[in-house]
Amino acid sequence: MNFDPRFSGRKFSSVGTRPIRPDGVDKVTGRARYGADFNMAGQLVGRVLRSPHAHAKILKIDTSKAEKLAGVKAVITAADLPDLTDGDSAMYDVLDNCMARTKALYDGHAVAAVAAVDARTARQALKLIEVDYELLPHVTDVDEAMKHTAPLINDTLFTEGLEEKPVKPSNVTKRSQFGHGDVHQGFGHADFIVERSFKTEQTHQGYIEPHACVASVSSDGTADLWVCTQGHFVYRQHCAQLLGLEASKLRVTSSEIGGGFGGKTHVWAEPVALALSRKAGRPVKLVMTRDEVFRASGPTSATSIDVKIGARKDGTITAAEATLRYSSGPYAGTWAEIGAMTAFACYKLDNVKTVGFEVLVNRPKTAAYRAPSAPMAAFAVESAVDELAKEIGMDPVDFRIKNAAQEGTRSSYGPVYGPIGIGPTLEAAKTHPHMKAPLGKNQGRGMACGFWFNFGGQTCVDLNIGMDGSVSLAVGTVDVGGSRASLSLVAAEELGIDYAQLKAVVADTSSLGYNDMTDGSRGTFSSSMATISAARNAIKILRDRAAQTWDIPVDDVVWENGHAIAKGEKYGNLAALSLKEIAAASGKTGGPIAGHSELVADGAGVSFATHICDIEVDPETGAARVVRYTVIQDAGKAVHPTYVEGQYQGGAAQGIGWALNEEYIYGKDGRLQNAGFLDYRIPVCSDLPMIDTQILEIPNPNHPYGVRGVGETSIVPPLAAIANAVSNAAGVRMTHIPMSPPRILAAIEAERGG
Amino acid sequence: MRYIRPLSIEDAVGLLAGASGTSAILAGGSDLLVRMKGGFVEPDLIVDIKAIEGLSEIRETADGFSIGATVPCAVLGESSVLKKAWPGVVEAAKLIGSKQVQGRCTITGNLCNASPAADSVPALVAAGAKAVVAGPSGRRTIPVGAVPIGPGKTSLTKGEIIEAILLDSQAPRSGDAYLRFIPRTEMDIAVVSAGVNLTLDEHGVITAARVALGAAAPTVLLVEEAAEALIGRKLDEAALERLAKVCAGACRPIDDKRGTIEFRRKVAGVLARRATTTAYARAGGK
Amino acid sequence: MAGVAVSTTINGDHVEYLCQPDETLLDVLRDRLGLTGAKEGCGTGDCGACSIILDNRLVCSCLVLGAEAEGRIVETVEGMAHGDQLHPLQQKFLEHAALQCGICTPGFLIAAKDLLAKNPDPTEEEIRFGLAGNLCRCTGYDKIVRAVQDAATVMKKGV
Amino acid sequence: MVEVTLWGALGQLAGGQSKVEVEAKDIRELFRKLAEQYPGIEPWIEKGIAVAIDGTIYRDTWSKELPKGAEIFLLPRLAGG
Repeated sequence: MNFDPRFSGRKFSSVGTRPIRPDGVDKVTGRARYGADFNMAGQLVGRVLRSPHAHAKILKIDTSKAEKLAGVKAVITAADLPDLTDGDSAMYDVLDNCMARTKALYDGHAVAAVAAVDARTARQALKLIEVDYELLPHVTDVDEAMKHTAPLINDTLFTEGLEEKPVKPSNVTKRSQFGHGDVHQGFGHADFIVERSFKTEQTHQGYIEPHACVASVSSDGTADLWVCTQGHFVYRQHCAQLLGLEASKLRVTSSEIGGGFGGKTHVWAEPVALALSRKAGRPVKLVMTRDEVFRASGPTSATSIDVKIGARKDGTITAAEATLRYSSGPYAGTWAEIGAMTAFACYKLDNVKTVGFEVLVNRPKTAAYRAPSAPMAAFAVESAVDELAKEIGMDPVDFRIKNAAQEGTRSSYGPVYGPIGIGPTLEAAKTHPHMKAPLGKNQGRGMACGFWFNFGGQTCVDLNIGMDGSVSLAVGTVDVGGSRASLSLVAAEELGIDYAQLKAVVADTSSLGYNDMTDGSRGTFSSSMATISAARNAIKILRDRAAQTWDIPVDDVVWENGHAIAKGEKYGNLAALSLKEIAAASGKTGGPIAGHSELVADGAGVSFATHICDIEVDPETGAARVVRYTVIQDAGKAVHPTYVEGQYQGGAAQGIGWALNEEYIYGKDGRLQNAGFLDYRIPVCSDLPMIDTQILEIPNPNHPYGVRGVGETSIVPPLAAIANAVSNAAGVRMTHIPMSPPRILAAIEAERGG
Repeated sequence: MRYIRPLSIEDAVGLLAGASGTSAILAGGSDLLVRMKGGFVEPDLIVDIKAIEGLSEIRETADGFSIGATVPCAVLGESSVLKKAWPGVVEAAKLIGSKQVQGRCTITGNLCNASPAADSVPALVAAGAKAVVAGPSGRRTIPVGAVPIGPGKTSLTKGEIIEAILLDSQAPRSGDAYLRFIPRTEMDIAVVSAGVNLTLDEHGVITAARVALGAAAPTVLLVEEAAEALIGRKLDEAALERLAKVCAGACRPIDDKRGTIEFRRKVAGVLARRATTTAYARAGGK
Repeated sequence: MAGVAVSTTINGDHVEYLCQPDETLLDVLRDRLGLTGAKEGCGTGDCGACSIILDNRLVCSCLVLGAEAEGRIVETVEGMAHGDQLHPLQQKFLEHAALQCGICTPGFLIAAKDLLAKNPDPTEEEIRFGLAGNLCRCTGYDKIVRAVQDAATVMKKGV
Repeated sequence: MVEVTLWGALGQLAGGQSKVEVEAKDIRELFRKLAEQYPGIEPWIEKGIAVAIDGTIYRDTWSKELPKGAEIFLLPRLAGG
């Protein structure tokens, strides 16, 4: 209680070191258990039947033949998942997405599911389910979907956020607007104006581990769910609500997670597995195939963005404006809103206006993907910024430095910034050796900046001290990339003990209080705050036990370097008591020693990055190769710098894939053409160079150690940085992501007039 | 479903010829298992031909090489004699899939899968390779180019198995090369590709040429006009320009998720040109 | 559908199992033998997470039938360490933090082991192309390549 | 009395004002009073509104005090990846 989260500027002994992660050995020996690595006695195999149509009314589903097949133990449809959402439209959408109710809204939308004794039987059973569809016209393109003539995906939705209430339903579910000043006036003061339209295609988070779970529902209303997720507490809430279970009777255990990047913040198969188990009376294991992962989980928005920026001759931006249209799948979303908030967040602008439109399309329900919505907005804005710098005749870094936001700047999304890192990352870029390295033939250099908010949220930590003085740390934020190591470092720092004395685990939902998901770059930020708080609570008890042992007032006992020390001349003879000694005596001083913390980790520090890259373009084929890549990002404080570098490199690599090759390709029939890793082309090892990183540490004033989140910002600049580099290498401005070879070659040919 | 591993080619042919339902030949399995996984095929009989003696060998014959049907592509890359004689064929084989896939996949399987984008096929066609087909009525040897007759379709009849691929000894002053275009650096299916085999005279004048394009038509395309553009000439800029133009013109590609018609045409010309330059150098041309 | 009886060697141990004719070796390893180190990321040979070594050849176990393992020698990630002694690649992956989520790690370790067995002194480019059949979505490959380089150095010294 | 800036859509629900004055000591009281004054805003509060106080964004700490003269900015509650 009374935890003070303010930055204290202490010196560190554990934080900032690079020990081996506690879950490491299990992961290199194959012992670590991921979603699909868990089994229960008597478990059945679950499989989902999915719509092959982009948009169709479900007239009838006949499951009778499938039910009669030997070995089939349960067949379910939407009827087995009745609507218990009680007017909660967001949850209703989740329910409908898990199992289509009246309409199939995209290729891959679940319409029925079976549980059978083995995979072969389950597959056969799916073939025996007869679904009568009435095909409806579909729309998959975001610009097409906005037209008045486009097929309506949901005729109960009217555009929110318009001055006048619309009379007709629309695929545009919401308009949002941000900004300040007067852009019209601002453009009037500009000597140069750049105005361009951009498009980005839909991408998938591309985690290597498909969604997997084992669900076991008992007839007494208790249930267990083993699942790979970014947030098992949130999954518990959602599944309990959708299934009509009591949350506390549903124990959710998060397995090791094989990547999420936002894609495992959302239930898809889990309620289905629970419903199958409930009906069959046996545990059900449900693992998505890769094809299902692409067709029915994830993806991010496809976008269409117009940007206009004006500046004076001296390089001062006078006005900036953007219109952003983001697809949200067939359900209402808030993705364009986020894009509109982040678009100009790097800059100090007197006149700025952004407008976002959320657009329904017949594609899978959009899910968060690492700094969701920000990379596309940054692509459009940073491309235009580069072009404007060129028109003015300024170096792109200098131009950005001149206009960079700083402490006290009113952000483009509203609030005034505290201490922030955009300026320092730009200054670091300016002096980075990469900037001065010579370029080869057909090579171009590009740079770009990126912003992400970072989140906090509800967080719990238990810290239990064993009788032998070893410490177990139970956290509730899923470890997606080494957070158990960083949280152990934080606990070691607070307690003043060795990292090796600690073991961190991710607790299940029955063993710890509620935690928000590991999303919004909050894992280490939030759980380290709770860990610090829990450790400090444990220290209070440790001091109290030492005071008891010495029979002195607790106020005279301080905690230093893992020991209780009696403070004051009069206690000169008392030898310090180590944590181990106090723990050993704990049975006789009041019982087990533990520290707990339940808090809301608010006050996350915003984060900025600047990326530099060199690209070589083959002018005859349009092939683009990344020659060199540098990431500079503010971490606030890097708790485990190696894993911070890993986040920087991983985000950059995902951004590179998005920029160059990754995209959802739909046929005219509205079916996804490339639902596999063969044709959904994420970068392979030989596609990339080493990715250099530079960690800046501008402390977050709202965290005791100054930690900001680091997970997401690194994916924001790459699209633009690469677009700028390709444009410099090929001599033509690229406006459509991904810049696949056919698009680059076509742009080069068009420029040549060929 | 049955899985059978016969020990002789006669047994294998007999099993396939006598099978009542769908049957499939399993060598490397890198196409078959993918199709089974996707539910595109559910064979009643799988005939694994890897235990058949001789099928897993690369033999040097009086005429050249005989590459058994079950030799994984990785093994082709480990044969220094083959690599020396037919570097283009080997580099094509070594481009199929990943290292993992190369440990399993075979050029015979690549041919029989009959994908227009098969990597090894244009190189084999350019090299003038032949396929030895064993069947219920005995053996026949046919040009490799005669095997695929459309996407996913071959000219093989029920009970027939390709036993081996034959490559002649490379003629003096000859060289071959294969290039494909893929968006990434590895792991992709060819968007378009070109295999080239050239023979020169003592003065570096091209006396024989075979240029084959992949993913440019429903089946591999042997471009006669491309050969005509090269034969009787040294490899000058004009010949290369003409070659690229002819190859681009010969393409009958489609628009799909991997590339556009326009892109495939242009890049076919570029690749033909680049592969020809490599083959010319390998043949000793300067 | 009649099962196929298979007798094989896995990580040095003699193993017998019965499998369905269309069952992949990956499914046999994971579901019948409890060897869940090899992962299914795609089931189509495009991600390498299920990599194993079969008779000294690196393969995707999702593209091998369980029936095909008869009489052959299978090596999986579970067999890489000797007792409590990690393989140098395993140790270097830990030291370099060459894993974040770790789902691709068993496949990378097996592929890297095969790579170094065939080429003990690879260049960065050889490592990158040698491991191109293994997808990693977390790391951007940087630390993986460095871990393999470091392991190669250690293994050459025979440390 | 604190001055609260509303973002576009919320402003419309407050009769087209982008700034409103509210007598509130903390976020909880602010939300209560906003809902009283502008009932249209209540469902938005239910869905989640974040409050930026002098630039620091609070999503859940409803007990957070609103210091005198602080800049109070309401923002949509966002999703992360």
